[in-house]
Parts: sequence; structure tokens; C-alpha cells
Amino acid sequence: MASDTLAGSARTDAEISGLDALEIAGREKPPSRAIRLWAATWPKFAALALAVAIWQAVVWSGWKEPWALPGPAVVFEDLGRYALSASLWEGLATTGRRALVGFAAAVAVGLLLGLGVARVKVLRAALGSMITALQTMPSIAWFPLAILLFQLSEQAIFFVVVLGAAPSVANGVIHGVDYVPPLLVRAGRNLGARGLNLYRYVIAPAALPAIVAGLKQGWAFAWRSLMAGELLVVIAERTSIGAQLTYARDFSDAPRLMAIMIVILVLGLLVDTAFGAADKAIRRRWGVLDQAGN
Amino acid sequence: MASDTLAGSARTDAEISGLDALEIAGREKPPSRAIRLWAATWPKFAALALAVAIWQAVVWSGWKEPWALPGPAVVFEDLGRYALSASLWEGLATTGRRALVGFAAAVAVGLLLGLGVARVKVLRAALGSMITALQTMPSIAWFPLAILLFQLSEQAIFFVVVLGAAPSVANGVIHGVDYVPPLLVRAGRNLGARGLNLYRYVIAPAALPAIVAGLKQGWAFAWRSLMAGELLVVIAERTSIGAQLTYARDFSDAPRLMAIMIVILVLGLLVDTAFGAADKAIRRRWGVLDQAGN
Amino acid sequence: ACGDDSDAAGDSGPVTLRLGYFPNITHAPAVVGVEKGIFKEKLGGDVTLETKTFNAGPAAIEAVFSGALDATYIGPNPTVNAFSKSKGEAVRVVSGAASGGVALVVKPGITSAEQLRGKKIATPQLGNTQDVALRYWLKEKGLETTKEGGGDVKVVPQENAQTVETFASGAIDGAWVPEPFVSRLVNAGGTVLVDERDLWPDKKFVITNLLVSTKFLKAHPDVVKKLVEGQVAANEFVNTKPDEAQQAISDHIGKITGKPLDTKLIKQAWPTLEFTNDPIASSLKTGLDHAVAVGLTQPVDLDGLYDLKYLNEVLKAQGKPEVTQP
Amino acid sequence: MTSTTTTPRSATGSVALRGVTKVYGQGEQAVLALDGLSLDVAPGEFVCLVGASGCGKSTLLNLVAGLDRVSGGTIELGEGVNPGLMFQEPALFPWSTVESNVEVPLKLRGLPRDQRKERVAELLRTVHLSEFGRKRPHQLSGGMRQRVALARTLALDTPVLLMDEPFGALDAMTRDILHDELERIWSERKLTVLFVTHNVREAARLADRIVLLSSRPGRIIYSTRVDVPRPRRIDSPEVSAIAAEVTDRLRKEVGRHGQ
Amino acid sequence: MTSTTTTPRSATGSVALRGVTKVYGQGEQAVLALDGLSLDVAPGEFVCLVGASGCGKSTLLNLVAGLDRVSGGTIELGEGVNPGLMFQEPALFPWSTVESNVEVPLKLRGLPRDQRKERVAELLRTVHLSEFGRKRPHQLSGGMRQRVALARTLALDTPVLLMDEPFGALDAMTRDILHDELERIWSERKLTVLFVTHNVREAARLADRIVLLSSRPGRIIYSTRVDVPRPRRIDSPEVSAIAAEVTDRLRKEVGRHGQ
Ligand SMILES: Nc1ncnc2c1ncn2[C@@H]1O[C@H](COP(=O)(O)OP(=O)(O)OP(=O)(O)O)[C@@H](O)[C@H]1O
Ligand SMILES: Nc1ncnc2c1ncn2[C@@H]1O[C@H](COP(=O)(O)OP(=O)(O)OP(=O)(O)O)[C@@H](O)[C@H]1O
Ligand SMILES: [Mg+2]
Ligand SMILES: [Mg+2]
Repeated sequence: MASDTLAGSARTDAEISGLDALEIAGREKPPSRAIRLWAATWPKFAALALAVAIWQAVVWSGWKEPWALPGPAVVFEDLGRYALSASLWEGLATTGRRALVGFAAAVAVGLLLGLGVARVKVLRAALGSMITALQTMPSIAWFPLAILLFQLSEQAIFFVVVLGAAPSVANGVIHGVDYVPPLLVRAGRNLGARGLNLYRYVIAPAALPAIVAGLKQGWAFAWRSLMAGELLVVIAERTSIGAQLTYARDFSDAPRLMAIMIVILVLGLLVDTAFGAADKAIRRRWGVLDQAGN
Repeated sequence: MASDTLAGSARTDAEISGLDALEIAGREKPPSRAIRLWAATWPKFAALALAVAIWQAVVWSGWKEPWALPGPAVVFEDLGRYALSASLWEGLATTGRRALVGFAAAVAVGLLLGLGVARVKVLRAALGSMITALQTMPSIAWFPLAILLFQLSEQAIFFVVVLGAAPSVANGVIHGVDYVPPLLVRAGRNLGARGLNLYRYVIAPAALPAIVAGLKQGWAFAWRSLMAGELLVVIAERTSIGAQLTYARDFSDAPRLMAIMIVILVLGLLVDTAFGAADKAIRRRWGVLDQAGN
Repeated sequence: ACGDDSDAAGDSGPVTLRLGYFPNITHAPAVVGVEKGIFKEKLGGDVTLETKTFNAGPAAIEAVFSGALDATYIGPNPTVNAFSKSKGEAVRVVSGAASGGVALVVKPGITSAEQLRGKKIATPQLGNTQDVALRYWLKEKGLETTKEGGGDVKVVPQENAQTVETFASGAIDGAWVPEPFVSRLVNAGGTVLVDERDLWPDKKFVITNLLVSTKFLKAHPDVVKKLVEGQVAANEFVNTKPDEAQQAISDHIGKITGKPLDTKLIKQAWPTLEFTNDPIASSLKTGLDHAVAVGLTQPVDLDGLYDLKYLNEVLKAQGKPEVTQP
Repeated sequence: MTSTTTTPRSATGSVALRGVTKVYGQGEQAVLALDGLSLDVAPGEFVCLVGASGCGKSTLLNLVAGLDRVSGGTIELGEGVNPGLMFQEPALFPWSTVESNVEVPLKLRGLPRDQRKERVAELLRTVHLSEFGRKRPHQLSGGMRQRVALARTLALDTPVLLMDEPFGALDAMTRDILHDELERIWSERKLTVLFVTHNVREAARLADRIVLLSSRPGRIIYSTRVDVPRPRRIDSPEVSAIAAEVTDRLRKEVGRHGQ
Repeated sequence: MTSTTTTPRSATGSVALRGVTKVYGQGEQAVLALDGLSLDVAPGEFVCLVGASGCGKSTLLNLVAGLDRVSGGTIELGEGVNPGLMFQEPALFPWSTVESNVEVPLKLRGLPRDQRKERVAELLRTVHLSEFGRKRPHQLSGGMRQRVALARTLALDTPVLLMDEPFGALDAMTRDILHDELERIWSERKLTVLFVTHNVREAARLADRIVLLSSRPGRIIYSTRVDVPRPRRIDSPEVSAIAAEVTDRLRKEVGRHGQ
């Protein structure tokens, strides 16, 4: 292993605090791909194992009756049964499709709204504060309007999802655009980028990190709104994760409820991994990746 | 009025597209404080007036029965009655207190979690993706756990609020820390900032814009979670905005429902104004204010 | 948690009874009992009463399961769920509270079951009593339904509040719902096609009963007895002074929701309800059989759900007819 | 502050400033950066601006480029002229590679893809960075970034070039080479150049005329033609003589200001 | 790449590089920035580094400052020495005023408030920016920012100063003044200075020793003592002579590389 400045000089060692040591450790080049993969994986498994262990310990302590707090064994058994049943996969298909369509619509609306508000003064004065206000409106408040507008169709669900997620996306865009370094905007203008081209070549890429962050928050809003909205319309012959979640609760079926929670967490993890990969790619391009230590 | 380069040269005029014209208009110094205030206010009122006008037009068109979609007059009348009743103010007091306490707790948890995950490699590998996954978990999934842990106390509500909002705040922090310009981190380290001092003098202020954006998203999550959580349990005849909202819906009381929605929007507007002021102050300091045109 | 701290079945010392209910017309005895101080009076000075209101059954059951609640007024479905999910351990029904108050409301012009073919009918929740009742009734009329909402008649489970919205907007053609939603649908232009009372022997079926946690029952049987006394007294009040009871309900709802419930609506719904101390165990059993018949659940063993000893003691002391323990 | 509106002139490449005033901020905080500055640059002229730190040179270039508004006075440019400005900082787009950075103005002009590639390669050759086309700005040294910025500005192909200390971060040799390149391009394309530098020899090496600005507020206090025939060498005695004279003037100005 | 571990030396202010190698990136993308560079700087010595653009000067300073890890070799500093680095870019904190920027290292050293204020005022006077204490970085000109960065680095009060083209954005006069200031501080405090510059005259004006780096990968190809007695003047014949010689060497190196 290469020695280095910091190790070679006693004063630095003495001064390094705990966090710093971790940061510096993070900056060291990992010797191989396998070790890198392992370094990224073991903490996840450790965290998982720890969580399950604590859960099991609490259950064994007899703190609550098993029907109030079922143990991991019961839940994973139910999860297994759930995974083998058609209802999970049909539910995933329905909910997944709705999530994608709804999120796509929300992103489209949010991007347009965000760009408009961020760059057009009148719109900002008129709607700027409204965006956060809309964001705080709980989904159920929109249900009556959704039904008025779309009856019991899937559009009603999309309506709720878009109203839930678009403000979040828009806020991400506005934040990103607001913090584009003025020097880069000037550079872009001087290079001949006006109007839409300025967005395309300067503002959009400069705001991209914040936009991705906004999309991530927007996804969370979309998903939560969807879980609520799927109760709005239970369309014939179509089961959904949101409906199953509520039914599990309605039937006081704690193991199934927790099984569905695990499914939701896993989905969330997958989506976050996608966003994380996008973010990491951006950070690598921008040259801000190294500092965070991964 | 001062003439200027752009006006003085025909080529530029010709090339300016619509959006650009607005941007440039925005950069002109407003002659006085009164006009500035007016410029910030009229679009809001115009938007409001437009919204109410469309609403009234739809109602007059007879598209839906008045009890399904009440007109502005009916709603504002009910809002007036609501504002004069004790229930609004009691509800606001209860809900407002819960929102503040819950949000404060969420911010504390979120900041710690975010900083930890952003800078400690093992934590990031273990929990990084979990944060977004937690964020996507709908509030109702947490209700059974909240009751198990905190019985029917207000803590149960706070639990749901914190679980809803803290991931959002943490994500804001992580995003902010990830994009701190490496040069500034290096400068800080070289000036002798290690460990906590590095956070205090460099990372925290550099990440502040993103953190504020995260707090704003977190507030929206907190408020929505609260609206759901307040139904979890109504403690000792204590009324709350969340309970009132749901009961208005349960009783198909469309005017009251819309009145409460207006209250929520107004609250959201107020909160956004506070966040907006904070953000504007930061942008002024950083020198990125002018470009956005306000 | 006060429920657990006196494990010895002693009756001495201060006890806290945590009672749950919904601010709702079908929970009239509970609301009136709390509002008029009837429970307080019957429980006496040694017992502190803490009340919590809920919006829906699951949270109340979760609260009972977690030990946050000792007793609650609740409908038949959550009762069965709580009993079966805890393998018959967690809860006991100690008294009835209300019967009736459920109807199938349809768009005007629909006058027979046959006309429901191809129509959309709402119920509060998949597999709940009203859902089962609708499906069983349709089955008897020769109309098929499926769990997923297909078949001759499309059953759409949705929240009651939403049912009012969707009925008003014409998205559904009818709904099998409890009060006060029956009245509200009627006010929105619906007509009652079936009053569920007509389908039951003696026109009686349970809509609300009083549930206590087994733990609490074992630890404080005396307190439970006093609670049942309170329930009986509350029903007495409700049945003898309906006007005062209706006003009390309206006021109480106003306190929680910020807007008193229109007494007109309460008055309209009132006659369809019967406030009886009999939990009408047979209707619960029959309802379950129906659920099995329409393929919504597996058979559930309800043995031991009812513990009506205290109720009968109270009734006997007052010289009223006792109810049958199943 | 007085001001007038003007009509554009026809001479492509000419730059005319009339009583240009620039105030930053408002009220007590206000900073008078330029005070009634007038300057005529003929088409094809190479003018070097010299002045103390903070005297308003960058401000002036920003105004001419139309990126800021004058507080008073007017700036006239030839019809349809969009001056190219090379900023004092590289101002590269951190999300793009070196190639893409240089390609942006070509894309914006709508050049077809193969012509763009060709031109980018040529420009990178001019600034001696051919091997670095696929790197990102953060992977370059300070001087390399400056050269990329130069290539990007040259890619604009405008008749008026505004350059703010374009060679400040370069070693003497690389700078010499780029002086030659810039002079070649300038004379080939008959560019008008407004060039800010702190290196008086550089000014004498490149300029047709050297203009000296006073310290805050910026005004022209001295202007001299450089009549040394081209090609010049930066270490030739003629260039040194001119440089010495300008340095002398500058010294007086800064000295005066210091008292 | 060979490497050894070493123990810290005792001499405060000494800097010793032994076979320092630095590789950026991995695999095919890898860039060898420094290749086995060895250099000893005695305590109190003023060394100027000169070299072509992109030859690894900034890399070297970053390594000495402990902000990057060497790929091979060792760097030894006096015990407990934390070298102060003035970056090639100003690297000011955009969220703070000029005063607060300069105050940061003082705060981090735990100086009491009134001493801090005094020291900040003194440092701003040194860089001639007393009036600009309350401005923010974005309100300053390029040269002003550089001077703030200088003040901030000086506030560190360390025995070893690393400076990366610290006066690159300054006009000749301001630079002369700051040369004097830097020389005064250096001799008063007996600092060790490693100073990167492209201005060979500046190097000859300031340095005890001038070190010339080759182009990628960076290696020392020439090193000369400047034996001109102090105080020196930048336009004195002795300084010019040394500058001419170094320029000559540099020219040869760049020329060799160009072929
Ligand atoms: N955005 C701004 N807000 C306030 N003041 C500003 C702003 N930009 C520049 N100034 C002030 O205007 C004056 C001139 O600045 P300018 O950048 O034009 O100087 P310069 O001649 O380019 O200096 P240098 O050679 O150091 O780059 C300075 O005093 C500076 O503080
Ligand atoms: N982060 C990085 N990733 C990859 N390559 C880098 C990185 N930083 C520097 N380099 C490369 O290392 C070499 C040396 O860079 P360095 O910044 O040290 O040069 P320099 O001598 O300071 O040049 P200049 O005088 O232009 O500032 C260059 O070829 C550069 O491309
Ligand atoms: Mg400048
Ligand atoms: Mg460098």
C-alpha cells in the first residue's frame, strides 16, 4: 500500500477526528472491484440483520402479543405465501403501471410549471408560493374534486398523483434554476444561447442535480398519493398494492400488513437505486464525487 | 429611464425571444418600493381572481349540482362562519402546535441522519437507499406501529409525522453535502477546519440552499402526514384541522371541506413565504439573486 | 398502561378505563353516555374514564391490541377480525349497543333486484357486513358477484364518504351502507330499495356492540360490570329521551369535527335504528355463514367471543329480560 | 446620470462607448465602477486595456457584451454584432467535456455535425489541447481551463472579441505561442479586439493602441498607439520601451491614487 | 511505484519530497502528473516553482498541503506543521463577507473576538482592501478576490506557505506592492515559502531558489539559486538577468517537449 502525506506526518494523525478519519478512509482507492462491491453490500446486510434481530428480540421479549406484533418468522412466511400468490404480482402490475404513468405526468407538469415559475417573473409572483401550498394539501382533500372531474376512472387516481407529486418536482426545478451560477448563464448568453437554447445548453444541465433531487422527492409524493388514491377507485377485477395495504389493515392482518410494507420498502429501494445511479453519474461528471467518499 | 446596450442595438432586439424579454425586463431596477410591492402583489391577486372566476363560471354553467360543487359565495360564507367559530382557532392551535413540534423533531432527526449518511461511508452504504424507501411508505402503514409504540398519545402522531418528514429533510441534506464544491472543502480543510468545524464553517453553509429546499419538502410531508395522523386518534375531544377535514368529507359537507382546503392553502402560503424569504436572503448573499429576475 | 398494572384481580385502588367509540349516530349510546356523564356516574369515583374517538375500526382494534384501549364500541366486522386474528384471545363482547340502520339505496327508477344487473353498487369495504349482506342478497336473487368486482352486479367497495360523492356524481347506481349515509344518499336523491332489517328475523341485526379486551376483563371484572351498567343506562336514556339524545349527539360531534351535525339528519336516520343491549349474536354468526357462502372468507369459530354474564346480571337486577348467551 | 438613445451604426466590428457610467448597488452601498467613459474602437483595431485591480475593466467588457446594463451613456456596436467575451474566469460548463464545451457555440450557430467536429479539433489544436478533448473541466489544470475557454470564445467566430486577461494563468512559453496564434487569427479575420491585461509587455506585444484606465471610478487617463511593426517579439527593445512608458504612467496613476 | 513510510522530522518549516509520484485516474484514463519528484526546502527558504501549463505545479502544492494522497513516495513536513495553501482560484466562501472569509482561520485557531477583528483589519490593510470588508466575494473584481484569498492564507500564521500563482490577476503596481509585503512578512516570520508563478521576473524578484519543472510528467529539470541581495527591484538588471536565464531554460524545455 502506498504511504501518504497524512500518515507520514504525525501532526495530522493526532489532529484527525473520528469523522475525518472516516472521510479520509473513504478517499482511498479500493484495490479491486470485488472488494468495492463487498464494501457497498455488507453494510446493507448488516443493517438488515440488525433490524431483524432487534425485531425478533422485541417479539421474544413478549412485549406485545403476537397478533399485535408478529415476529419475523410469521411475517416472512406470509411474505412467501404472498409472493407465490397472484395477488402480489397483479397488484404490482397495476400499481406499478399507475405509478409510472402518474409520475410521468407529474414530471411533465412539474417541469413545465417549475421552469415557467423559475424564469417568468409574473408567474413566480402569481404562483410561486402556491406550489408549496398545493404540496401541503393532503390527497384526501382532492378526492371529491377528482371524482367530480373523472368519475370512477383511473384518471381520478392520476389526478391525485399528479397533484401530489408535480409541486415537488416543480420546487426542485425552481430551486435548481435559482442557484444556477450567474457566471454560467452569462457565458451561455454570450455564446449565443437565448430563450429555449439557454435552457437546453445551460440552465437545464446546471440545474440537473437539483432537478434529480426534486424528482426523487416527487416520486415519494407520487407513491404516497397513489397508495391513498388507489382506494379512491377499486376498478373491477383489478387489485392493487394500495388497496391490499388498506384491506390488510381493515382485517387487522398484521403479518400481511408488514409483508406489504416490506414490498413497498423493496420497491422504494429499487427506485432509490435508480435515482442514486443517476445522481452518481452526474456527480462523477461534475467532479464532486470523490469528496463524499463513495 | 436609462437607455442600455440592448435597447441601443437593433440586432439584439430582433433576436430576443419571448422568454428572454421577460427575463431582461425582470432585471431592470424597479424605480420604487411601492412599485416593487405592487409588482409582487398584483399577479397573486390576478391569479386568485382568475381562479375564483373560473370556479364561479363552472358553477353557473350548472355542470354539477350545487351540493356536489358549491359556488364561491357559499364556500366563502361558510368560511366566514368557520372563521368566527371557535373550532377553527382551536383546531389551528392544536394542529399548529403539533405541526411545529413534529416538524422540529423531524428536522432534528433528518439533519442528523442526513449528515451521518452523507459523510460516513458505512452509514451511506447501509442506510442511503433506505431513506427514500422510508419516504415512500404511506402514513397509514405506520399507524399500527405508532399505536404499538406510543399508545393513543400525541407521540403517536409525532411518530408518523417524523417518519414522514425526516427522510425528506435527510435527502435534502445529503444532496446538499454531495454537491458542496470540492474546492471549498479543500479550502476549509487547509484553513484548519476538521471534523465538526468543517461542517460548521464549510459544509453546512455550502449545503444550506439544498437544506432549505429539503426543509420545504419536509414541511409538506410533515403537514400531509399530520393531516392523516390526526385521524389516528382524537384525544379528549380535542378538535384539529386534520379531523375536521376528514369529518367534513365524511359528512359530505362540500362547502366546509372547501373552506378547510382554503385554510390549508393559506397556511401553506404563509409557510412558503417564510421559506421563500430565507431562500431569498441566501441567494442575495451568494449573489445568485439577480438572474432569476426577482 | 393502566390496564396492565393491577394484574391481581383486585377491585381496590384507582383504575383507569380507556374507552373508544366513533362520533357517529350508530354509536349513539356511547356518545350520549359520554356527553351526559352516564358512564362517569356508573363507574363511580374509583374509576377514571378516558375516552378516545376514532374514525374507523382498524385503528380502534390496533389500540386494543396494543393495550392502549380497554374497551371500545365497534361494528361487527372489526369484532370478528380482532377475535379471529388473535385466535380468540384478545377481545370479548360484553354487550350490544345498536341494531339496524342499514339499507340499499339506489337511483330512483330502480325498483327490483333484476334492474341491478350490470349496475355498480357500492359497499363500505370488501368483506364487511354490508358487503356480505349485499352479495348474499344478490345471490339469493340469482345475481352473481365476484370478489374482484365483476359478475352480474359490480360491487365497488369504497369509503362511505366517497360513496356519497360518487352517488351524487352518478358514478354508482346504489350503495349498501349504514346510517347516517343511508339518509344522506336519500337526501341526494336516492330511494331505499332494501331495508336490511326486513331480511332478518325480528328485524334485528347487530350494527354496534361493546368490546372489551380480555386482559382488562380478567383484571377488572367489576369495572366491566359498571361499564355495562353504564351502557344499559345510556340505552335507556337514548330510548326514553330521543330528543335530548339527538341534541347530545349533534353537540358532541360538533366538538370534535368543528361543526355540529344537523339534527334533522339525525332525526331522519333515527327510526331505522334500534338501540338494544342485545348483541344479537345470531346475526353475527349468520352474517359469517353468508360470507362463507359468497366465498369471501373461511369459516371462523366464534366460540367464546361473547361474555354476557355481566350484562345479564345488570339486566336481571333491573328486572329486564335477559339476553341469550350463545 | 444623463443618457441618450442611439441608433446602431453600420460599420461591422466597430465599438463606440459614449459617456458610459456604471453603478453597482443602490443607496449607500452604491459603487461607481465606471464614470462617463468614452472610447472608440475602429473595426479591425486591437485595443489593450490596462488598469489597476478593481478599476472597472471587467465591468466594461461585460457592458460591451450586453450582459449588464449601463447606468448611463450608450454603447454602440455594428449592426447584428454579438461580441464574444472571454471571461476572467474560465466559466466552462462543468457538466460537459472539453470538446462539448467548445462545441456549444457551433451547435448554437447550427453547424452540421461533421463540420463541428472538424472545427472543434482545429480549435483544440490551436490551444494545444488536442489530447484533452474528452476530459472534463475539473480534470484540467488552471492554465488548461483558460485555454479551453479561449477555444470556446474563438469558436464563436464573431467580428468583435472581448478578452479579459485571457493568458493570465499561462506560462511565458505557452503564452508566446498563443500570442502568435491570436495575432494570426486577428489579422486573418480582421477582428476587432478589446483585450484586458495586467501584463504591460503583453499589451505592447499585441496592441494597436493601449488604453490606461484610472482607479475607481474608471476613466481613460492615457492612451497610446503602438507603432511597432508586426510581427513583434515580446522581448524586443521596441516593445520593452513602450511597456516601460505605460508602466511609468500606470505607476503614477496608482501612486496618485495611493495618496 | 515504490514507496516507503517515514517518520516526521523535527525541523519546523522544512519540506522534503522524496520520489513523489502522482497518478490521476485509473486504467487507460490514468494521467501521470508527477513522476518521482524529489525536492528539499530548508526552513525559511523561499522557493519558486516554474513550469509549463499543466506540468503538475498545483498538484504538487496540493500534495504538500495534505489535500491529496501521493501515489508513491513520501512528503515530510516539520512536526505539527499545517502548511497554508493559497489556491490557484480564490476559493472564497461565497456565503460570507470578505471580513468573515479572512476571519475563518482565526476563529478556527480560537482567537478571541477583539484580537480577530484587529488582525482582520490589519490583513485587509496589507492587501489594500480595507474598504471592502463588508462586501461579498461576488461583488469584487477578480484581482480583489485574489487579494482576499491572500489575506485569508496569511491569517493562518503557519511556518510554511504554499502559494499557487497568488498575484496572477493583479496589475503590475499592486503586484509590486504585494511583493514587498510578502517579502517583509516572510523575513519577519522566517516563513518557508513554495511559490508557483508563471512570471519568471516575479520568481527572480522573490526567490532564494528557482525550480523548473518539466512538462507532463512533472520532474525537476533545473534549479538555480538567486544570489541577488535583498531588497531587490523587479526591474533591476540582476533580476532581469536571472529571469532571462530561466526563461531560456524554460523555452528549451517547452521546445523539446513540443517536438
Ligand atoms: N456585482 C457587483 N456588485 C457590486 N460591486 C461590483 C460588482 N461587480 C464589480 N463590482 C465593483 O466594481 C469595481 C470594478 O470591478 P471590475 O471587476 O470591473 O474590476 P477589474 O478592473 O476587472 O479588476 P481586476 O483587474 O481585479 O479584475 C470593483 O470595485 C468591484 O468591487
Ligand atoms: N482531478 C484530476 N483528474 C485528472 N487529472 C488531473 C486532475 N487534476 C489535474 N490533473 C492533470 O494533472 C496534470 C497537472 O495538473 P496541475 O493542475 O498540477 O498543473 P499545473 O502545473 O498547476 O498547471 P497550470 O499552470 O496550468 O495551473 C494536468 O495534466 C491535469 O490534466
Ligand atoms: Mg476583472
Ligand atoms: Mg495550476
